[in-house]
Amino acid sequence: MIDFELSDEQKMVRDTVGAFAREQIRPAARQADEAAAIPPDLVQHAWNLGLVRGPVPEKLGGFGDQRSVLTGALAAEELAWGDLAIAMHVAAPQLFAFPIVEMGTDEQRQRFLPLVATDRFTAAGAATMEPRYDFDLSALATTATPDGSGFTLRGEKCCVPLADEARAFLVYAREEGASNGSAGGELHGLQAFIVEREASGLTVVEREKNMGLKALATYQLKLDDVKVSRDARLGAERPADTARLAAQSRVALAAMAVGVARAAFEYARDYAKERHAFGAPIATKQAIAFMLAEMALEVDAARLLTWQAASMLDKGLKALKESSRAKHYAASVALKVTDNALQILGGHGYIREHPVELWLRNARGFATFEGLAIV
Amino acid sequence: MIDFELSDEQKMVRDTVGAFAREQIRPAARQADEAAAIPPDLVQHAWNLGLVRGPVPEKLGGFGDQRSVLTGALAAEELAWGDLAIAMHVAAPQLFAFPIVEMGTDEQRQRFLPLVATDRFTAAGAATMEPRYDFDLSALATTATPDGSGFTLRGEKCCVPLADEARAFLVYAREEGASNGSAGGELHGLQAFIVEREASGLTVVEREKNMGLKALATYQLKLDDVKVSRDARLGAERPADTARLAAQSRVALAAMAVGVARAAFEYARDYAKERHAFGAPIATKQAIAFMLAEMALEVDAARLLTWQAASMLDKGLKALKESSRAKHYAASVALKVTDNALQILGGHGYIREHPVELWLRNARGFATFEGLAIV
Amino acid sequence: MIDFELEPQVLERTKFFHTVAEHMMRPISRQYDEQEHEEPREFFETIWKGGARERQASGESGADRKGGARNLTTVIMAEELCWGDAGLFLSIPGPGLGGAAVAAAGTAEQKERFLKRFKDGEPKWGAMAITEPGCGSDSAAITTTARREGDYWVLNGTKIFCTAGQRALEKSDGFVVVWATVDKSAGRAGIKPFVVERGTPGVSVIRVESKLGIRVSDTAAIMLDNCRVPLDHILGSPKVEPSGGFKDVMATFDATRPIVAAMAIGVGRAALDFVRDFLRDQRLEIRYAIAPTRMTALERDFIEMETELEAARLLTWRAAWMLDRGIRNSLEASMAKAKAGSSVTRVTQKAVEIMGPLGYSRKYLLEKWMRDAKINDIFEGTQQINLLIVARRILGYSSKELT
Amino acid sequence: MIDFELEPQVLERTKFFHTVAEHMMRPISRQYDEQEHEEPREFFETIWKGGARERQASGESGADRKGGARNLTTVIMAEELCWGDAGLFLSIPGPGLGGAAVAAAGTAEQKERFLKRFKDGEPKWGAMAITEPGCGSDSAAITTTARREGDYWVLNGTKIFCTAGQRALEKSDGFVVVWATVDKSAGRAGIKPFVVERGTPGVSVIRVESKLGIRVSDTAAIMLDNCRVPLDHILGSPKVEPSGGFKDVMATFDATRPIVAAMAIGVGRAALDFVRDFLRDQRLEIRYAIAPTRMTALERDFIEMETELEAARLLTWRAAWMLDRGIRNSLEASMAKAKAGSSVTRVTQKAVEIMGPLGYSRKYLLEKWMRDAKINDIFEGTQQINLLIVARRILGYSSKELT
Repeated sequence: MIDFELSDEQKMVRDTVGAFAREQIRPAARQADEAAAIPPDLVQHAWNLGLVRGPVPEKLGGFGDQRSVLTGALAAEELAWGDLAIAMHVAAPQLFAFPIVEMGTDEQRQRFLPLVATDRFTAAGAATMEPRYDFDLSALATTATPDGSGFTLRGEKCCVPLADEARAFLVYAREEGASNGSAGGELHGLQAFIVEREASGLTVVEREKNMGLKALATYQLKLDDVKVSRDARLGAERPADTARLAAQSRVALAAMAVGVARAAFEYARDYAKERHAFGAPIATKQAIAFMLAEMALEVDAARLLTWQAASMLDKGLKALKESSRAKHYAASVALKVTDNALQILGGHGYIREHPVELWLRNARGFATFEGLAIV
Repeated sequence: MIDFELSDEQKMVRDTVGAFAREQIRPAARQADEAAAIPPDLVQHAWNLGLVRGPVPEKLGGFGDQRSVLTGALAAEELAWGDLAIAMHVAAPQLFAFPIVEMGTDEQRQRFLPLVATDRFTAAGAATMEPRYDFDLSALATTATPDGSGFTLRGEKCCVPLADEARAFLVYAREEGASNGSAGGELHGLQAFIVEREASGLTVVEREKNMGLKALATYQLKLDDVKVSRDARLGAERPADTARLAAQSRVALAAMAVGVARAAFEYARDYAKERHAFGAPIATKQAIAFMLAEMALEVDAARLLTWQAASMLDKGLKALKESSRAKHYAASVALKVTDNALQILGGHGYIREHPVELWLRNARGFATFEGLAIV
Repeated sequence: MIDFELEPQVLERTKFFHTVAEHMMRPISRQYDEQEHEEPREFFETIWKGGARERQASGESGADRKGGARNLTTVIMAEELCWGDAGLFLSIPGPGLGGAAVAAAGTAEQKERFLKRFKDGEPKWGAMAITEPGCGSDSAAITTTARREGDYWVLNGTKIFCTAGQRALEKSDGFVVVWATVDKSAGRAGIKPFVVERGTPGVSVIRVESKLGIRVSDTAAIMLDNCRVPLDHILGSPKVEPSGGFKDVMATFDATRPIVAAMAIGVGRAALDFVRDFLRDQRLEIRYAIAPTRMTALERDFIEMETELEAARLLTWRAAWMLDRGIRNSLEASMAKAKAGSSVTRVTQKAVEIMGPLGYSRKYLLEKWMRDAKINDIFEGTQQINLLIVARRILGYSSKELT
Repeated sequence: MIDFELEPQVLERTKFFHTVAEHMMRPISRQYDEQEHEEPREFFETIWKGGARERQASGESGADRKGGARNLTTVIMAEELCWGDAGLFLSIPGPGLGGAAVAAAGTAEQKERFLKRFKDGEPKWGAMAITEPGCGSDSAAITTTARREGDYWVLNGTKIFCTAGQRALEKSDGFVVVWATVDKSAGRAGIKPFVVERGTPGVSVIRVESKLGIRVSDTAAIMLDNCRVPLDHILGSPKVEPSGGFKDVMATFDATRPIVAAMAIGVGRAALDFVRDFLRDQRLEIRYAIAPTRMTALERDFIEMETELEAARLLTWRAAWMLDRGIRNSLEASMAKAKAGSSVTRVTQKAVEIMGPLGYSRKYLLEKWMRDAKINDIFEGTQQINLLIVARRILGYSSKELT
């Protein structure tokens, strides 16, 4: 039945994470970007919200919460409203934990979930993207070749969060020989492999420098004939539904894009009401007011598309189409809104005294990001 | 040397055709659209401007003018400013005559140019488009198969102007066996064939009904094994440079799109200055004023791109890229500007009392049109 | 809890409306587009007979009835029927916007008196007349006057863009709700709605417009020349109060804008379905999951179009849902209307482009849908008016602070 | 006669500037982006030594010299050099906007006195200070005051967004032209330009901004605290006349807006060249001649980007050509600036998207160009201000009628 109202629990999550974003993340964002580092205390405080540990079963150290993609999306929007780099840093371990919670074998859960089910922030993540202009989840260049005892992984990855500190990754690769569609559904042969930091052939290359996300430590990864056992494949004998994981990740990114866009919209709106030109607030000029109206409307539109995909995933439905379009839409809204916000601030938007230019740099990445968040 | 000034002769052509468009075409446009017919007198008056006969050699009945694509583009913009359907009707014989002037053999010129070098309007045209969603000049479905004595033409054409009255057409087809690029350059194997109305296997199917261009009589054409002689190929043994013809046609269409857009911009501008709402002309509202500013700017931009391609063609340079992009750009400007003009008129734009809705219907075709004009 | 799935009963109704759209509207769509001022009598009769239940329900305004999903159901119905034909949808006999005005501004007695005609008998239409030749979006500038003279209100003025005006006044025992000012010096507060019934002396239809699209819908210009209506035909109180009269128009908009948005979406969906089916016949399936860098231009266009439409739909559903919940939705209704109007204009224009010569041809309905779609960006407040409303609300500005 | 080909001499100069861009600017581009407040001294020295001729020429304003192709050559140079690095281009020592103001508003004697320093010696910068913390596009709202006191003008106020301000006042024997009001009650007419040289008592650079892009360019905030400048440092007449002072700023804009447009185009072209070369390495050639329906999304994007840029370039050339011909070009200059600023913002943002993770990486300059590009949509009049100017001109409205 059509309903647009959050549950009480969801409102609570949104408000709690929102307060944290407002009080702790936002004030730290500019400095984190300039220093390319996030204060460990802040990361620990975020960890204490329990977002990562939440869905891990209690017996493995977690809280055994029922996981909801929609609730996750609410939290992701709030975190990203605070700052995208910090949001992605604190959420990176989810990239590793949640797929194992949902699709891992019992053995995989028992072995790997305790890693992240602790009360200290623990780095972990996933290696999804590849350093190619036409990087595409449905046509990965990284391959997993079945051999006698397991798989050999070959390829290059980029934008792997926290790789230097992480003890283990999920590495996404195209499984050779997997018939199209049989594994990964529409994402031909896409599979995930649990690879530990010490695996032979795995190299964490130098930290990346990107236009945005400067505070988030991401790395290139090289996989030179990395051998993993048959059990390392997520789900082992029962190949994981990676199309569902991709959909979850796209929902998360869409929600974060909404968060960034909302931040920029609100900032520009407030600025436009304060800033006077030609004797009146610039917000009283139709050119500015209409721009703001469209920004507001598009933020809402992107959020609803995101919620739609999230709600479908929560019902166990396929939502690769819905999540993909939500992500594309939210990515372009984030770019447009941050760019317009900068435009409304004019010269003040162009200098680093205001946060808007940082949001524009971060927002530009969404069209490209894949697998940098999962909820 | 960079120069943005028209020659005196070009100014004269623009002003003469412009006056004709203002005084005779524009007043007849609405009625022509509703009646799906153009008054023959008007067509004859347009013919008397000499645009078609101009470049035909004097000894064949023409005026022997030096042809200029740029001057032609100026005339095309003015005619289309008056009305697109009428413009295309009066210019249709150019589609037949100009390629023969420029690329026909002596024999082809002597045989076919006198047809149009008369002082009465004479229908002739070209069959270029095909009734397929993905119609593309570089991949025509209509074929010309060489046989012993000539070629066999097979296929279906659409949007053929004046086909019912025309005594001969240029039919564009993909010549089978022509090596890629050897004929037609970037438009693989594209060649033009002179086909007379009586040719066996040629059927003029019923008159088309389109969203716009209602006053222009266009037809579907069927070519069922139409046999033509070797001499029927434009240029005969020396295949015509059809890429150049396509470029000329794209320049013409771009110029016409500019004409339609300019008409809509001017109308909306004047309306916005006249129409009052909330106590002032609506043009004093930034939302409207900025829309008009962008319309003005884009009309100029599209025109300059068109002139650039035209000027290159006049210098004998290749300009397929430049003319194609000018046409795409002008087509999208025409749509955007006519749509915005309608929006500025609001409800008044939606009713057929004002010409704006007609311009929108006509403008929507440009993205699809090919070979409906040549200058 | 957030949910975007229709409940089974609504889904069932949706299917019913879809059948009506497909089998009663689509087959006559082209005919009444080409023969603009002819009347689809058979369609009117059939739909009138089948629609008693809806007409009864629509005798109550959207804001009136809390709970339930009446507004949501209405927008879903509007989408389905406009998937069929937006012009025919606008022509369906019934109380229409005039009825909505009676329901919003009238007393219980007036509702009963004016609306009961829609329960049975021959097809009848209700219409609303606000716009004037000199005032479009600026409804407060209405110059039509209502002067009290004994037992009558005497109306003078000209109204245009009155949907179903001719059908209400000349083709059935219907009425038009005419907005007129009883006191020019009072501005908006002086504007009041009057029920002008068929046969009222002094009212006449002076023109039925020829239009770009929705041609079967009757768009009338009406003259009021010393038109005398009984005193009890003024809806609500005749007193001029600061918070009076005009607020009711606005309340009507809160309920009708989501419907117009839904109409737009129905037309847009018709275009998209057509393109999708056509491409499928060419064995072209849209690949949603791949990276946009690797898509064809056509795929990306199609996905963008579909997403625009879905975004507009969700905004529309939200606005209707709020109304059902009794939550003030002016902001969200204007958001939905602005988004749907502009999206569907773009989507249908793009669909025509994608289909090349076939898109441009009147052999298919696609070109008609492009023409029909554009009205949604104009009526019930243009794109610009709706953005202005959104802007005022998000900025907290009054209509004087942001003009 | 209409012609879009550069004449051989200009083409030759273009090639020269391209060499400078490629071999002197590109190699240090990343370094001075990352090390924001460091000075590329070697670049300054080299370009100063090579640029005497240009500096001399630029001692005369665009509108001054009729005939020839000076403005056209300037925009072509600006495009080439900004293809190299827009930040470095803005940093090139020379009279700059301050010099342009002297040339536009100063007497012959003042031109000689203030501009001769650029002929030789060490690198020097001229700068212009209009914007204030409380006034952006609304230059007429300037609050910095100039009060006459004996043999001095005493200036008080704060200026921001002063390009090359620190280099003019602290790093060389340069000057800043400060716009201040001598009579607040006179509005625009009271605003006058004053030459403030290095070492003038009371002037100080209070901040050099950290920016999104063009980081090597010095954007200074300047404080004037009872800053005393000699009487003959006011440019032109000190009399407050209705047609005075401000007209000179506007005349300057007519000449500088095409240059800023050309800067934008240079940055955009850099991005497009990068993408084209990259795709070519992947053996992807753009098919211009085929129907858009059959293109890949990437092809269509690329063609659209290229066309946008070419359209902006032609508008820019036209505005510069008009100036060379002595034709009033305010409308066309604002058209060019508005179009170039917005196009290049979109083009560079799209280029980053097309290149995926490579576009986002600081391994390549592409992401920098996106950051650099955006300034062109803001300075020398934002997008909005330029559209407002275009709108006023096409509608025939004054700045009071269309605000």
